[in-house]
Amino acid sequence: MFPILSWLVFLPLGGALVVFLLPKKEVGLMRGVALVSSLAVLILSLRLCLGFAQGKTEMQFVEVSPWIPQMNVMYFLGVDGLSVSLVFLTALLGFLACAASGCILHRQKEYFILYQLLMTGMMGTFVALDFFLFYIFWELVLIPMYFLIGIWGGPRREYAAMKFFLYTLAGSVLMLVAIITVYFSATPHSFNMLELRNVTSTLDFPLQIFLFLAFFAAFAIKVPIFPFHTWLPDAHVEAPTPISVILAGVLLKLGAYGFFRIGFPLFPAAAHYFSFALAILGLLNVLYGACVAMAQTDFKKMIAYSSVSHMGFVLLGLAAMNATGFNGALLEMFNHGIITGAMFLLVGMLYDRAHTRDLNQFGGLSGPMPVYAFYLTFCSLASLGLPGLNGFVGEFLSLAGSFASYRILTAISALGLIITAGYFLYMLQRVLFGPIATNPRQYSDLQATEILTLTPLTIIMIVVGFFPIVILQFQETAVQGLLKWLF
Amino acid sequence: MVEFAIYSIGIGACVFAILSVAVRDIFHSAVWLSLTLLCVSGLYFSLNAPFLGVIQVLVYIGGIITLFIFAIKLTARIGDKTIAQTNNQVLISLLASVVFFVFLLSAILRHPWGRLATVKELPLKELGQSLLTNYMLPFEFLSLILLAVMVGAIVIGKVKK
Amino acid sequence: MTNQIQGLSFLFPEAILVFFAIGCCLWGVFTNRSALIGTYALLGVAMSALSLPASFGAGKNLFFGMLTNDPFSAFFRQVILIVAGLAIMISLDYKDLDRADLGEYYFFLLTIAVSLMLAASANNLLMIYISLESISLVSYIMAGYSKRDIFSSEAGMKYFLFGAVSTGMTLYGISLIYGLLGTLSLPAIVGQCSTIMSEPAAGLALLLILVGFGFKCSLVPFHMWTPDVYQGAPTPMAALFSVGSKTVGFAFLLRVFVLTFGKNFESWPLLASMLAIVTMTLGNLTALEQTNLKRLLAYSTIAQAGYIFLGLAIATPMGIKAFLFYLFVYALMNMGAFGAVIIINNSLKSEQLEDYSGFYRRDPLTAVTFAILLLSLAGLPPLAGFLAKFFIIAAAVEAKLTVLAGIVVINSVVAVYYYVRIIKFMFLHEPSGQAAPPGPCRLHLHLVLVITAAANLILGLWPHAILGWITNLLRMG
Amino acid sequence: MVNVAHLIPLFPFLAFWVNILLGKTLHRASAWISIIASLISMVLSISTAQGFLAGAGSYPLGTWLTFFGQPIAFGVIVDPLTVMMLLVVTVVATLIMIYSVGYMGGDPHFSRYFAYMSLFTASMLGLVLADNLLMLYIFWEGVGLCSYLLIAFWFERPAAARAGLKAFLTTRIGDTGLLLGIFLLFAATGSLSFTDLSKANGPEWMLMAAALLIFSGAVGKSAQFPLHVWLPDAMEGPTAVSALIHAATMVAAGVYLVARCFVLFAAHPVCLEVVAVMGGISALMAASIASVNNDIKKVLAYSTISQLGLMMLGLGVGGYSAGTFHLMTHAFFKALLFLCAGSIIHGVHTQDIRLMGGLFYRMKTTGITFVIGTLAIAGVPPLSGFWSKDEILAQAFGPHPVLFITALLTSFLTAFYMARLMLLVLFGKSRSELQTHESPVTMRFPLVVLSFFALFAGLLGSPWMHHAFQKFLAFQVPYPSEEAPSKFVMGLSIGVSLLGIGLAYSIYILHRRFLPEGIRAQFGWLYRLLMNKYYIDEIYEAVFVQPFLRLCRLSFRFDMAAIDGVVNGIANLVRRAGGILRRLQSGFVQNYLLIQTIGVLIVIMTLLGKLCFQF
Amino acid sequence: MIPVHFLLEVSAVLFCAGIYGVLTRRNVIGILISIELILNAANLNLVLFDRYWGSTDGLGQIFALFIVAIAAAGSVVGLVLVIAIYRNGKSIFTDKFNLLKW
Repeated sequence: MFPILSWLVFLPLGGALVVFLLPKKEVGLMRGVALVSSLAVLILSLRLCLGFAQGKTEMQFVEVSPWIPQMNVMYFLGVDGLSVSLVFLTALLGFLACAASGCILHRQKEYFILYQLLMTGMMGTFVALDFFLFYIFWELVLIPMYFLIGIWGGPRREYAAMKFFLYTLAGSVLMLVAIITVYFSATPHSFNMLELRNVTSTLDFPLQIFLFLAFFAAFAIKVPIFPFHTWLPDAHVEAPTPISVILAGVLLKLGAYGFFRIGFPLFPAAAHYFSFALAILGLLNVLYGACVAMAQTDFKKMIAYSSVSHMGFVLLGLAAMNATGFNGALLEMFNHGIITGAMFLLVGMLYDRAHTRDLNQFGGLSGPMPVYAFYLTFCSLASLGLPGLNGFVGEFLSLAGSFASYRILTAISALGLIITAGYFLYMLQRVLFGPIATNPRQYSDLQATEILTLTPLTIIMIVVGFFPIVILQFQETAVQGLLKWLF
Repeated sequence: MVEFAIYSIGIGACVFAILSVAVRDIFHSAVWLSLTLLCVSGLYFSLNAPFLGVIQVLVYIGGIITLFIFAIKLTARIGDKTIAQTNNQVLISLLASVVFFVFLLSAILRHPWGRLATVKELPLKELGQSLLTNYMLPFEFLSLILLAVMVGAIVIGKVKK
Repeated sequence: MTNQIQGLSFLFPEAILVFFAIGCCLWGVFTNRSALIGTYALLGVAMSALSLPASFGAGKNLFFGMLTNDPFSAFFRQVILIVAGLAIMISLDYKDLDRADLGEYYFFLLTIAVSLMLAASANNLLMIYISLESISLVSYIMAGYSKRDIFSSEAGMKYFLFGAVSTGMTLYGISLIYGLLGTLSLPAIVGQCSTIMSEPAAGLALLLILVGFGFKCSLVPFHMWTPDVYQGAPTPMAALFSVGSKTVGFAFLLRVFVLTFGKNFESWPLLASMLAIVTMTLGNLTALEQTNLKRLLAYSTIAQAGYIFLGLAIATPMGIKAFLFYLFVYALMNMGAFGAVIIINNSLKSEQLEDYSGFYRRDPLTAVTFAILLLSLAGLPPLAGFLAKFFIIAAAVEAKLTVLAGIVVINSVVAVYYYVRIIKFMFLHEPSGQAAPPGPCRLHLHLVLVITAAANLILGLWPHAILGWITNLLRMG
Repeated sequence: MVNVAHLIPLFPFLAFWVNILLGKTLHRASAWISIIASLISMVLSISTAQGFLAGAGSYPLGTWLTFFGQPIAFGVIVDPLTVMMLLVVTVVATLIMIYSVGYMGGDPHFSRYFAYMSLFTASMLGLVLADNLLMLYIFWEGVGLCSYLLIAFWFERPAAARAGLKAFLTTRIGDTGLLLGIFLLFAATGSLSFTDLSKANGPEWMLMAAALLIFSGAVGKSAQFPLHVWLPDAMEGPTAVSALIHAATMVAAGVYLVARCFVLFAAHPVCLEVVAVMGGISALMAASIASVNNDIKKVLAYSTISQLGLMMLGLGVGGYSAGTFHLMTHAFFKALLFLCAGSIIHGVHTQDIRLMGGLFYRMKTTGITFVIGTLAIAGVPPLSGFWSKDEILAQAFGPHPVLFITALLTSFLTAFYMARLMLLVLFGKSRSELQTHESPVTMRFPLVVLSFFALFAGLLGSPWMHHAFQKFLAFQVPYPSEEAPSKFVMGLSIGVSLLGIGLAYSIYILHRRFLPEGIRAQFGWLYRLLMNKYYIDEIYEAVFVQPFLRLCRLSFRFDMAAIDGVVNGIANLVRRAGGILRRLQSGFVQNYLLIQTIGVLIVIMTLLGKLCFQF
Repeated sequence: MIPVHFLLEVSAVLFCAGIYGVLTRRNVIGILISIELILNAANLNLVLFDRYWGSTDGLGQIFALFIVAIAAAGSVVGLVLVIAIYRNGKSIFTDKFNLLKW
């Protein structure tokens, strides 16, 4: 059988090698190689989605072979309904962000090498089913990310990169301890994520709690869950546009995915025990993130905090412990990736023209940039959960799911919908409306390439908004399987 | 008789040792050290280890102390009396050594050592024999060390004009 | 007498090294070209390494019990030879040596290697003490080797004073052990020590012995010399101290404290894990604000020693395995890192962190390999340093010492800061001032860097060979 | 041919995409694409209305989502209420689009305007066709979006942008309630379909809470007190937009929602009570404000709020058909009034009625239609407004005396302020040097058509036609009373209308010189209160908006200082610890030795302390 | 009759005196002198215990012998370093040398 998952993971690495071998001057060729390899990844991921059998609970496209036999480490890849849409999301955003990498104007060679390394790390995290492998990919993401922020970022890039690195590392090392504990809890010792749940779910309750919390530390920082979120605005703001897209679109999903793949199935008792706490954290994320986003004057920072707010809905859906909530959370992850990716692209496009992100310095851009205004409005509306666009479906299902479990709490967090609308519209008002700002000439409208990068995302927003079943069908069975295991 | 000798020589060794670390003048210190070493040599004799006693006198007093005095004289200019000879951590060092001493004694003396009646002298021949059988490897190894140190002393000590 | 003859065959690699060492001295009379003498010394190490497997066939107790031919000795001797080879290679292009004394320099290097190898097989406290002193005495000389350099002299003096006192304490402890047991042979002690271990005198003696060993491994609180000496000593020597001496120090700790007294020394796990924790924490914290690279690496080695020591503190089979693996990987990582420091110093004439700005632009190969080594030291996957830490943590978790594991991982996060800070300067900053012309010959250094970095990468993903080797050792030992 | 119903929203939706994507090339042709699309929808609506007799009910088209195991369908419902709404929406929308061709003639964003209008039409049609609450909610938000886009259509005006924001946010508050209501209803009954509402059974409190939450959505959308503040500001948009969205259709969606869920409300009298009271408050409050306002569009906006309140009141007192009937008639005459206002503004380029006057003679068509509209809304028989208002009054009479008086007072005020508006704008002498001209034919044509509806639409529900309209609607809820309406109520209604008109006439025409000022002087505090709209905007600003913004800024500062402060603080603490610890390394070797010695002593003490001192 | 306790006490005194000297002497040569005291303390122990156990191969004595040799070598190394540092820093006071610190 064609090892499609291995290809998905290691194709970018191959691309990185090719770029490595190219002479420094051949910038166009490098970009071409990176584009081709990420396009190939995208096509492969589409092929994966098409070949994915939706009715099956078990892993598909599985690849298993022994790796380090002394430790019983396996090279074990596979996808199920929980991960397949995220794989697609990664491939899509990977491709689009690569296409949007034209704003990288120096040290392109290193950029494309690191970028593809990053792709390998992210893709690997989503498909790895061996804890050891998972952890390696998980951490592998950090190193290229550090450089990508640190070299090509904004003025405070070094601070942001270091903060991101250390903060996320601090969480993941605790996960490492938990992984090892889990490893030793099984006889024979095993890193197999799927089989371990039979062992871990029978562990003592306090131990489960402890292990869950250790995993929680890693995932909570990645998601990020209030109050572990402060790395995010810094990293997002300082990162160059394509990297912000990846950060918000894919990286945050790693944390939430971790809950679905590891946190919940491995420790059902702890999951039940902490579900209300998670819901409260979700509520805080939603409201607090929205409130802080409201107070922003930096465009990118506003989007960054809106990510915090939106990931709160994921948490709410997760905490709901029912099919609707889980579906909503998974869908919201996908949607948030699409929408925020587009938002960061849009911010980047504006920044390229204006060289500022201060919301108060814009105004009236609807005039000189009608196409831009259309896309910005469109994406903002998707983000604030306008029905008919994808953002709504995820939020709706998450809220509905959590409403079934926690009435009052969900009712309070629904206030977040209002605040979200508030800050997005306030942003639109400041950017697009009003009298035209200082120098309209520098605001040329979007170019064809920029439109091309945005259009696929907007199309997905509409399609998923109208036919959420397109995504939901992938995860439905997996969610049912997870729920059956949890109860 | 032997016991008395041991007590008096031992007390002498202690006193000289303390003097050698307590006196100001570095030269005096070297002198007190040589007296201490002499006493230790005496103890070796009274322990029926005359070979060691002789070696002690020869190597230490003959070699090392000479070396020290030589070095003191070489750097004498700065060794003059107006300069403080101790650093500023005398008190705490004193305290630390006294505490150390208390610990040492209280730990060591709790072992039931008993008293040693008489000890037969180990013939020099046997000593030499075990030096070349049982302890041949360290003995040979020591020669390598001495060689290395000699070379090192030459390399670092020599100055090219 | 058969014992003796077998012993001689066992000592064949060491004998080759001595032969080449003296040869180096003689070479030094005729030439002052580093490449010539160094290559000659390297040849000696290579030949010694070739003859090493043959020596494993000798009997177990050699030279009347002075040496043992056990798997650990085999392991350490191999590591030492690798380290010695790498040390010679990074010395080849080291600029700050007095040309006139090059022959002697390699003589000393090989002498230390011999001492280290003997120390690795020493099975008697007498032999252990003598080899310890041997290593130390030559090390003092080497630390002060740049005799016109006040820093080097100061380093040598400090090393000497600190070492002499520490080994003196060890000696006093050994004398007490002798008094308590009447023997210094480790196998004999194993049989007898249970009778005296409850006494404070025995504990005191062991603690005093620990001082000298801890001094070699730079465990806190016996570590104070480390940063000063590493900073002042010639860089290849600092590398050798940081890896070679430490390997032997740990070999002593393993032999004496774990294998000999281990079962009866009840407070060992507590004592050792406390020391390990303090060591890694202090090393990491102090390294955070360092600006001199060699000094920073010195603190880093202190921290690394803490991790390694933790394997010994746990002392389960898994712990020993982790300890050996870590030691091996550590040797590779640190030699490479010091090699990088030498390259950079050759090119920039500086060891200050801020001068490393934009080094990536000047010498990408060095910068990238150095970065890999630093990340490996920091313990990030998929590098070997990660696996090493992974095993240590695993050992702690397996022994139900999860708190220790937690402390290790938190420490490793703190450590990432200063390792990555170096990378930050090299990669993220722009070079300041003009690029110095690259040194005339950096082939060996680059080779060392590439070898160690590649080894770190490969061992991180395919540790099978080393793991199998260590597992076999433990099965036999 | 009922099955064409689901195609009705499709054409305007397509028109939206065509216009938004090809706007630049189409330019002026985009108007006709939108108009044709609405016309097709209208035709389809009519055919649906005809086919309606063949069968009513809901028609699922496909599953949209699975929701707690329940499939939520894309589906349309076809019943009398829908049919009525379809017709109203398509007719009014088509007319207003035709009107807009003239009204928006010179606008640079002409095609964008029509794109939005089409999108609105599509959403509104979808809203009325939706067969379950979730679908309704989706289109509900859709119309809200179009409202936002169209209010802020002239984006260069800061006021327009602000008004759009305000409209969206205020309605969103209600919408969130609606969403929660949907959740609660589903939690209680397990279904969101309208057809299942009548057999809804679940915990009493949940159903009640759900009904009230759904009503909160209606409050937001229909600009009822306390969420009415957005509607007057929404007048910043083009007047045609105000006519379509903020008078005839979208704002009526709230009333439609309550009517749609009437069985749910009817099952819980308390809920109906709430609806009626909120409606009454809104009606009276808005009418009183309208009586003093000087902006032609604002007066109409407050009038809309007031009329919507009246509809709510009608529904609340159990008059399902009464409220719905008034919804329909109001759609026509209010659209007419707005279009007239638009025509006037188009002609005189001001909105301040104090600057107008005597326009009747210069804008004949506009003038006449305006008069018709005014009389219709004022409740002068036999115009449409009279019949529907009378229904509401009749419904309230008897069991709800307070509400009845409220409604009566509202009718009086309505007649008064509408007459005031008409008199000040159309009659008397011109009070400023305004250039005026009659509007083009595309604008006049819709006026004429709408005035026709304003004149005669009411007859459908009049006793003369035996309440045909009410019976038609009674498909779902039986029309309560077959007997002839109370003559007393009818008389009272006519009386207050005439009284209001008369009062206005006497103040503003007969005694124009002194009376307005006199009254103003006498009731200065009342006047100021009304002029400032009961200070509700200011109160909201001070109580909700500013504190909230302050909270946001505070939480940002909290984020920076406290949370990030802790993170950075820990990092700095560690670093500083490193900085302090390295000072331990003093450089003096004897210091090192001392530290080592002390370290050894400490170790000895901790490990052997006990052993050593057991003498 | 040999008083083992007493000799151990003597060696302890020598050892601690050495430690004290090492910690307080500014002059490097003074420290070297103190180190000799420490080594002699150990030597005294070794010879004593050799006699105490009545060893047949003279382990303690031979060890002591080796230590004397090593002490001599150590002194040489120490003095050479003293000379080197004196040459470079014109001082043999330890507290003059703290170029390497922190």
